[in-house]
Amino acid sequence: ALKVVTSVSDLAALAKAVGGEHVQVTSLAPSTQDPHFVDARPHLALELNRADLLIAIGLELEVGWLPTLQNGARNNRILSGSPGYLEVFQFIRTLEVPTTRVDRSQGDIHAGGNPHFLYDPRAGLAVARGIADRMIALDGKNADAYRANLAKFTAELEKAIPVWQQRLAGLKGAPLIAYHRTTAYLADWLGFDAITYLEPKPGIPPNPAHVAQVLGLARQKKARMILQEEYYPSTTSKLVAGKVPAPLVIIPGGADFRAGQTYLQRIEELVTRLENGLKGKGT
Amino acid sequence: MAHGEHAPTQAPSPSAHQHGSDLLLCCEELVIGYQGKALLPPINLQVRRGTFLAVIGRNGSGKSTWFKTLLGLQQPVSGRVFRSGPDVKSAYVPQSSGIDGMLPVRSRELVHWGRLSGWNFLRPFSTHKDRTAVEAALESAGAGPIANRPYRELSEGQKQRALLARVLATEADLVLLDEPTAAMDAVAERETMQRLAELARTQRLAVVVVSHDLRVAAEFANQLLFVDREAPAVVLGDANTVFCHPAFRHQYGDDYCPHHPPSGHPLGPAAG
Amino acid sequence: MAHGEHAPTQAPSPSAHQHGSDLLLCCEELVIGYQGKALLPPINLQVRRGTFLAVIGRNGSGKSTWFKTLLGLQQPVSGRVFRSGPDVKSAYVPQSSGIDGMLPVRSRELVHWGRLSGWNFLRPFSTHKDRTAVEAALESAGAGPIANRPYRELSEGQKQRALLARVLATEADLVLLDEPTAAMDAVAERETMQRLAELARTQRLAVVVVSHDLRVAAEFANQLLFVDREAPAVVLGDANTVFCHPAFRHQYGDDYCPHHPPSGHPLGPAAG
Amino acid sequence: MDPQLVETTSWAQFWDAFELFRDPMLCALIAGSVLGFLSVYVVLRRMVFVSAAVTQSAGLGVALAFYAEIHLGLHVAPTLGAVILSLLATLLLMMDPARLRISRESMLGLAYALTGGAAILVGDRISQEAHDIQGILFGTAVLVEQPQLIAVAVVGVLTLLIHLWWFRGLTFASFDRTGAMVQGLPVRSLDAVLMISIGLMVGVSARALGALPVFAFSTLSAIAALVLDLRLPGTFLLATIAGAISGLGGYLFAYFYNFPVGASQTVLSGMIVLLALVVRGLKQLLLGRASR
Amino acid sequence: MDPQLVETTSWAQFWDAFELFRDPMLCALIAGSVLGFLSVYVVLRRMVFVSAAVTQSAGLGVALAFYAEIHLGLHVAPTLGAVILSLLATLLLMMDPARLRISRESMLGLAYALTGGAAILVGDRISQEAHDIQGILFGTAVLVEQPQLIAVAVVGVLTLLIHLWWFRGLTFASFDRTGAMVQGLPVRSLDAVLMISIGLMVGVSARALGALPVFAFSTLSAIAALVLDLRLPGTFLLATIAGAISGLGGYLFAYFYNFPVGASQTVLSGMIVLLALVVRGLKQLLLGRASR
Ligand SMILES: Nc1ncnc2c1ncn2[C@@H]1O[C@H](COP(=O)(O)OP(=O)(O)OP(=O)(O)O)[C@@H](O)[C@H]1O
Ligand SMILES: Nc1ncnc2c1ncn2[C@@H]1O[C@H](COP(=O)(O)OP(=O)(O)OP(=O)(O)O)[C@@H](O)[C@H]1O
Ligand SMILES: [Mg+2]
Ligand SMILES: [Mg+2]
Ligand SMILES: [Zn+2]
Repeated sequence: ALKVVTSVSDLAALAKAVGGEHVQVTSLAPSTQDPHFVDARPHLALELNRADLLIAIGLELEVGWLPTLQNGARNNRILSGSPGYLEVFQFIRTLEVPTTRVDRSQGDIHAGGNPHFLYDPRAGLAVARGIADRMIALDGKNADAYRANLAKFTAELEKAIPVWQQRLAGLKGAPLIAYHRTTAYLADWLGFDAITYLEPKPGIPPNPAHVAQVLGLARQKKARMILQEEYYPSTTSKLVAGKVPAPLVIIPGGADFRAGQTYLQRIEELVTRLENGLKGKGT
Repeated sequence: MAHGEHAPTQAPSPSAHQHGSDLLLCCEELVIGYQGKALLPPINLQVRRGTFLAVIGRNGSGKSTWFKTLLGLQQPVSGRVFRSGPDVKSAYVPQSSGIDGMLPVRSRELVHWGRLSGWNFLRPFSTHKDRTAVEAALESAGAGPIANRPYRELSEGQKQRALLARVLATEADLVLLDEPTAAMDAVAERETMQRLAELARTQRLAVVVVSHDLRVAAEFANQLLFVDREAPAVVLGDANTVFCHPAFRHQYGDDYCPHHPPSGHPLGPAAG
Repeated sequence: MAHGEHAPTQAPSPSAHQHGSDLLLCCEELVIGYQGKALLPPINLQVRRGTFLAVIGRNGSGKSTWFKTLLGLQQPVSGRVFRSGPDVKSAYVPQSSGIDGMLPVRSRELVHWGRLSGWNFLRPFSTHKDRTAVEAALESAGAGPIANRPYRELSEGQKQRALLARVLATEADLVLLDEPTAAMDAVAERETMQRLAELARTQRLAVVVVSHDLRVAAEFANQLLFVDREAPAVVLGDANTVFCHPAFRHQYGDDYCPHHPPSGHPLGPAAG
Repeated sequence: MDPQLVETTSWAQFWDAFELFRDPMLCALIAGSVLGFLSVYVVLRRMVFVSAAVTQSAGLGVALAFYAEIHLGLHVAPTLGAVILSLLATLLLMMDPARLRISRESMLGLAYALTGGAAILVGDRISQEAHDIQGILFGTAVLVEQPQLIAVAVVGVLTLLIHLWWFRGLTFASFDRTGAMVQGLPVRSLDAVLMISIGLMVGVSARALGALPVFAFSTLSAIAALVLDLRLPGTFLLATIAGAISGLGGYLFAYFYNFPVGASQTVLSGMIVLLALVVRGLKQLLLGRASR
Repeated sequence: MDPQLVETTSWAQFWDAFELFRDPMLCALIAGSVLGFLSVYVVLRRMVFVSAAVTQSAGLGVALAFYAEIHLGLHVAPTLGAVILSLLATLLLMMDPARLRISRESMLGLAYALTGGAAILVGDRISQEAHDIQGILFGTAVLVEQPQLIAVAVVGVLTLLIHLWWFRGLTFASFDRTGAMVQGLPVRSLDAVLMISIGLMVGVSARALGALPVFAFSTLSAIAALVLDLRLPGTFLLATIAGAISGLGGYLFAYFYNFPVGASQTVLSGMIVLLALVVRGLKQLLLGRASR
């Protein structure tokens, strides 16, 4: 079987969907860990050492921790530039790419663009396609199986996407507050308006003046909900949510791959939480 | 006067008959030591009001250990220490005080602590009586001029005066002082011993002092306790009894004992 | 013998003519104190080989401060301290040693440190000579029986013996001891002073000792330095000169001075 | 959007939104002053890193509570776990470390490392909830919830009251343990009161404000006061004031210059220490000069 | 899926992939033993939290380097910033804290809080790179890159060599400063050697293994040794061994039970201390019994 290691668990779910029984997939980061910082295990190093394919997001998301593992694993197949290393950001249209010469004191953390794109199932689809292509290139004898799996996955997802969009139609144009700038693709997909972020700048904890502004803006624009990933501290969000008032919706950071959750189920959960948020129920 | 090598030691007080009220502390077959190892033979002794007991003995013989055991700061190897009542107040000057060099405490504040005992810190302010007692104690210990100085900036002798003042301020019944005058100059040493003797006599307290100055100890104390690990021996009695005891003479020579002709080398360590 | 109140003090050594080679240390108009405040009048003094100088004075008069200034551990307020050469080795026993109660060091290891000086730790192992010197020093300080004991478990007197052994092991030219016998028993005190006097005489070192035992100091030292903050005075000379100096008599009474009739209260503090 | 935000934060706006800031500022003020007061004990009893050890232990407590729930099916409230473990860490402080031949700081280091490491290991087996641990233990100081403010206020006021009332006993027992034992003071009880009040105050304050400012209040305040070399009561007073200024001033600084609150309070604490060092230097210079 | 993985990681597999683990294990071994050796100084000189302070300062250094680049247009390599700031923190340790009326731990607390807070404030103005700071400073111990291993090995071996060679001087100057000064030892140089070697070793080890295990090696190893109450050389030896066991054993534990490496090493260090406490207890019990 093709041994596949992915940086984050959403990628693992996608790889499993495409590879089926012909691949053995491991994710370096569990869904609950902030993908910017990951604490790996020795046995994961073993997996990396034997991997045929390492799939990462790219766009500097994993820059803080992946290179050490990648270079230390003594596996030439997965080094940057080898066919065994795949950065999937190339398959999607990157948002929030800094246009001007980056003033790095103001910009996003990620100079290449926003890497948090797997919340958008359309991006998930594109990525799955890219993964399938690479698997086929590496493991030609199972090409048919990969194509079949991809087709099945595409069909399922394409069936689900309109339903999800239907369920979340109410979000179109709705004012929302997000914690971190992870919502660009989600907003692009669902059409809501992320009026402001609780973090004054990505990665920087909220400060009083900013919170006051956010609160003012939220009340003024009647924000429908506050959105944040489960790996960020919820203290401030909770308080702001209480004061707006608006429900606090905590969304999973990725598929719970260890527990066997698929990408489809993961987006379903995300949608359900958002739907509840629309109904005024927090998470 | 019972005294003996290996034998338990009896402490006859000046008023042996009116026991009970006068008795403050009692050691019964008390064996002191560390980690179950005895340092000295069992000690039997009673400390009564009005006693001024000086403890003497070579370095490392266990004097400080005995004090710590009396105060309950350390477990005895065997035997027991009795206090005559829960209301017997004690005070202690350790040989090396554990007061931190960082502590920004003034000598007067330190002496004020001497006024605390039991739960009486529940009264948050010191009374007029406290303040009078503190000033008197500072005066009497010769610590008046250093009362407002930070304790940590004092010279060693001045530190000892401050600690002495604290002990005087406690108005305790039983006062244990472990070489309280070691760093004091000769004048202060005599003054201190005189003061303590006076206290024992007039205030009817029991004062127990460790001292290496045998002459001063003999001059002021009304009882001496000699401890020796070599013999081993625990000898209690007046100056002559102790100074003429063979174990004592083995350690310190014959020159302190009036019954023995002075040997060739004055005050020198004799062969025994 | 020059001595004086307020006046600079001269130190005539037994061999005043062969200066240079014998001179170890020299204070020139040295004013000691803290934060720019002088404790004593300026000190002028020369310390030569073979001297056994005892420093006496009341508590808090500045003896320890003077030692620290001599050793460069503290800045003088004004004036200077000269060493006759960079190769003059000194050794010091502080009044309260700063050795941490947690340090698991044995007395013998402590004494071995005495063999280090300058950069000679670059030799990673101690030589046979070192080991001989350490054993001799332990023996001579009476610290043989405690050589293998952890320093922190020693009694105060035993600690002083270990520190004394270290100083003896250094083979320094100039040895400063700040009340090295304060916690020692009477026998050990005499032995120690005798040993130091012998060293000064036979090994031609300079020994400077602070002591509160005036008689012992007068007996063994060949010079006394009396410091007094009250007068203020710095008096240098032999025992009689110092003991009969008015400033001394004001502090300690007349009883130490052979030229004065004994006053009514023996050894007591006289009014001056 | 952001640059505009920064420019428009003025006093007027501050008062407009004062209702929003009142609670967190009050909380910072109380926590700052009470921890400032306690910091004198913390520093003089050589347990500078006590707050680090207590919060780490609390983290292990939360992790264990989750573990019990997930793997053993026992329901233990995470806060209960936090309280129990931090009380255990506090009790550890009541032991006499000299008996074990180690210093108090070593004991704290042991507690800190062991509970920190164990929390990660346990957290690894409860990964779904692991991210909550930080959230449960640490606030962000920007806003506080009513219950947290109440906890800080109640614990703070009680602590201050009992500490002022028992001031003589607590200082004696803390700074001359042997003396206090000999004079019959209930040294163990006094120690327990002190350590538990430190543990509690650190716990509730960290819950409201975060770990770093609590560390700063509970150490730097006393360091600033000690550097100035006052009497003992003056040291306590100054430490309390330094803590209060750091808490409140740090919040205002964070508001007007758009900085994170906890870090601002911490840096302000540190600045107060530096200021105290300068004052000390000047004082010594003047004293030295004056006497020549 | 995970359970399977856990089951199949066996010794056989381990040896198969040994080449993979060789470097990180060697690194943990060297860092553990050298930090274990140094930990005796760390604990006995009362600077238990030195590694926390040094790594926090290094963090500020990285933040300042980024700040200089972004706002001042100066190019400063982040690692250079880290080295400079941690050396400054190390120099702070060479000051005599008693002069300022504070303890060494207080000084470390000051450095820790101030640099920690300042790093966050500076980080606020360089948000782009704020995330990188952690990555630059701390490794994860699972795998190490060649340069990191080389750094640890070179610094470690040099440190150990110079420390063994100068052992007599370093111990004397560290544990009886006055005595060493009087006897003419170059106390300041010796102090500098000690502090710089601690600072460097903490820095390179944290870069390879992470902050928590470095803290554990640099404190708990000596605590375990001190509890057993040996001679000074024995204490150093035991601390070195304890550090080595924690480093290597922690890695193996993490491998076989699928735990994070740094936390495993930390907890193992702590376990060694607990073991030492048990041994001490037994020894005392036996001694007490034997003599009755
Ligand atoms: N913690 C300890 N563990 C083991 N032995 C100890 C400990 N403390 C002291 N000792 C030993 O117990 C003996 C008695 O010590 P102690 O301090 O009681 O002597 P001392 O009579 O007060 O001597 P000194 O006159 O020097 O003060 C000494 O041999 C000492 O080394
Ligand atoms: N760090 C300090 N700051 C200010 N004053 C100090 C400091 N240390 C000591 N002093 C004061 O300086 C004076 C001299 O102190 P020193 O320790 O030199 O006295 P000493 O002669 O050695 O006394 P003793 O016989 O008690 O040892 C004392 O009055 C003391 O209070
Ligand atoms: Mg003693
Ligand atoms: Mg002195
Ligand atoms: Zn991001």
